[in-house]
Amino acid sequence: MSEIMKSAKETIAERVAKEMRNGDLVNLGIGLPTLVPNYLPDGVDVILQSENGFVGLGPVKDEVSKDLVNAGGQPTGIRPSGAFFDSLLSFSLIRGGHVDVTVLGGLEVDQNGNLANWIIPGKMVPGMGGAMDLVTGAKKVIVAMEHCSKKGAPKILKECKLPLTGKGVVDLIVTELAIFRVTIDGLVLEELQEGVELETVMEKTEASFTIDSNLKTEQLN
Amino acid sequence: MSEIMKSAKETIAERVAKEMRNGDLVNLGIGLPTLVPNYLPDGVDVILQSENGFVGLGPVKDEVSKDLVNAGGQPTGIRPSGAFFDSLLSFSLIRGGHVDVTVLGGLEVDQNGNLANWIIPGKMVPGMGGAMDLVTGAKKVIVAMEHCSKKGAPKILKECKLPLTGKGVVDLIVTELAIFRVTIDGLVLEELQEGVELETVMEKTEASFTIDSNLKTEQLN
Amino acid sequence: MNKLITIEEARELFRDGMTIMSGGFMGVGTSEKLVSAVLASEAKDITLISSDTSLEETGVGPLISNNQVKKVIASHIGTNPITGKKMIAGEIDVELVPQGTLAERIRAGGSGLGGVLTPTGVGTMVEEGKATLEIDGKEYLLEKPLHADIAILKAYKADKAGNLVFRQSARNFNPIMALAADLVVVEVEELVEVGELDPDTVVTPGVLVDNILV
Amino acid sequence: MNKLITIEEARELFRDGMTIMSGGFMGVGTSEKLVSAVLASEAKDITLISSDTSLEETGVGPLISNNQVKKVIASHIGTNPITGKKMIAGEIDVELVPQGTLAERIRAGGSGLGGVLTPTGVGTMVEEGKATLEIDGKEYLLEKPLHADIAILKAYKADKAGNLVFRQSARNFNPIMALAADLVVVEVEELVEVGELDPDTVVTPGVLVDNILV
Repeated sequence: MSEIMKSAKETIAERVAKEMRNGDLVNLGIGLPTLVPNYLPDGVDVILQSENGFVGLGPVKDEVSKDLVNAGGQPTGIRPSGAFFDSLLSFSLIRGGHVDVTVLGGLEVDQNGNLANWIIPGKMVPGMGGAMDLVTGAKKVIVAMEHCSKKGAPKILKECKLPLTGKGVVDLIVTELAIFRVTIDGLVLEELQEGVELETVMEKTEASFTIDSNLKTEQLN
Repeated sequence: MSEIMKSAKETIAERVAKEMRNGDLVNLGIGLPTLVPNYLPDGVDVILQSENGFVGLGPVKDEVSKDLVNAGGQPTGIRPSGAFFDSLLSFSLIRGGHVDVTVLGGLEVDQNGNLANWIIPGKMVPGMGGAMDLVTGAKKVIVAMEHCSKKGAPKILKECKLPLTGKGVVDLIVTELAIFRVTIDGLVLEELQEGVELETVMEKTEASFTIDSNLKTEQLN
Repeated sequence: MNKLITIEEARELFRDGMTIMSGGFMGVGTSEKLVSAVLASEAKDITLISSDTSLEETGVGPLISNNQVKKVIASHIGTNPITGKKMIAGEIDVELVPQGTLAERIRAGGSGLGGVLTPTGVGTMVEEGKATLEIDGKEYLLEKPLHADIAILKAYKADKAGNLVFRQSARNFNPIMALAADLVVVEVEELVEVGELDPDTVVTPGVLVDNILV
Repeated sequence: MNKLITIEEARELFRDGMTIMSGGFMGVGTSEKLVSAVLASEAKDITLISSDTSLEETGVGPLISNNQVKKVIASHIGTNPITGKKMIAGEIDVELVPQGTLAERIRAGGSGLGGVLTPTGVGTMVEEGKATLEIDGKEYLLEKPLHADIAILKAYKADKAGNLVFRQSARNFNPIMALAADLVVVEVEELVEVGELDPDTVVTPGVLVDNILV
């Protein structure tokens, strides 16, 4: 794929894919996160969970089954190594720390690792579905989102204004501009996406952050 | 079976069997309670639970399976209508009020419906197994035991002296002499076993009890 | 005991003010026939417990449109715009529950537990009005059990004793709800004789099932 | 990923001071091979979590006789007289837990819950030292989660991805313990290729299983 043609979403998904380790049990939110499997490095295969009741999410094979949908309600498939279970075991896997990575979109993230992505008061309320359990229980929570809102407003804030999905739950933020790690001391800028300048990230990020000492110096100029 | 030949245990089991209704889910303790199914009235069939993980306990068929034992660890069988499950669902059935009747032996029962049947301090400690869950969760708890200890001491007491299995859990006490119902006002003598005189029951029962107004007058003489 | 009922008999089961649990996730694993029986019953003021309110025309969606529901307890209502509109208009009370917590609350209600101690929702709106407990240095919400008058479920196969097996992702909340209602009614795609299901593969034991609708 | 291990590799998994959960009820559904691996490892000061301590010569019984266990958490020890003798002699600490509570505590430990709120044991010795909560007028004990370093399990069949099915009453605590240990090792009677188990009949998904011993 040509770098020039790559959209923000593709850039984000590709970078998130590098966080996966072979054999990880992974739960992907609806939308952008579902692009991640397209970019898995060679030799890395992950097991996808669908929180409505199975592991081994895969492409639809042969024919569509009315009883087999993903967590978005869309027809899907299951790998031969997969297994079905009820919602209870599904969330035991999630809350019990058996899910290695979850990748979710975000409306807002803040420097304390708080995430807001389930409700905009005054507008329609979709509900949190499984998102609150996922951010609470998964071993690693990656927020994969565009750096700013459609109106250009920063989404990485000093403090979330929207109602939270989880408090202090985020481990990594991946945008088309940069990658931030959340630590107990706050946000650390770990990486700039290719061709992005530090100045741009500083301008478009409301949150305070420190810069990782390993950030390549050529990236900083 | 000749009435003359009937042992105390048989008398008790036969009377307990009359408490069962067709289709009841029943859990029977080890020992005397396991005799109950032999005396089910015509037209009454019950489903037996084995708390180690199935419903539909039945006699061994054809051949013994190493993987199929009852809650006493003895080889057993399962009816065609039975189902296996894990210990978790087994105790959800028990604690969740899905078991209609449990029948357990007793070391001591008292007039407040307390039951002691799992430990004698200073002697060996077997452990409570599933008994505490059963007396807490089953809809109806029947204690089926001989009226007095082997030494002739009353087992139906004003207050249990042994450590309790459950507090205020007993619904019915069936002995070879009498049947007591436990109410919020205390014990009610509901029935005398055939040929037993009230005097005998009063003599061999330490607990206070009232006499049910329906107790047949001929029984009282 | 004969557990089989007709659709006409099913209609007679529903009353005004009942709490009804329905299995299914976005309509998959929801009994269409039993939803139609609730519609036909014209029971009002229902409290509906379900993963979501599906789409307008699928799953439990029609119950919302038909003005039979006064309260919804669910993890997601966004796919059925009618639910949101009625909520904003004050016609339906919506209690949003994280999906895993919903499953646990139903299980607690059916398993004799006093509640659920979950870390999910700590520090969020979900915490409001609830007791929190610190246990070994970590904070948990005390979430209360849920129980229903009737559970309307969907299974793939049942034998005449009510033993159930499910198919693929249509299992979801169905087996949990079988524990947590006074009356459990199941629509099945296929009814078989007792002895045709392997007791090792039964997911919900027949002792939990009161009525079967084919 | 290859999950298969040899009995020699299994022996290397055990260390002094570990907490080990073992599936099984009176030895039925207990892995004899993995028990023998623990024996061969000579690991000491083990905390053993199990339904019971079986008989002297079956299930986890030999671990008791071999002086490897410093603490037992179980619902029943009466069928193995060695456990009782060692308890009275002060050589083994025994924590007796109602069987249903034991199952729930293990599940809580494997499901991220802060504890279990159970009515079982209220007003008995089991209540001693525990917090009680009154919820909607009824009293419950707060029972803490259990978690282990290793779970040694027994299943009937596994595929190479670790998906498990169990047979008859040998299922018991095995699927619950698969949730609640850092390392989950399973002895199976039969190993099949991926694709040979129907995903609808799998009881324990392979994602919970680390190692398989045939």
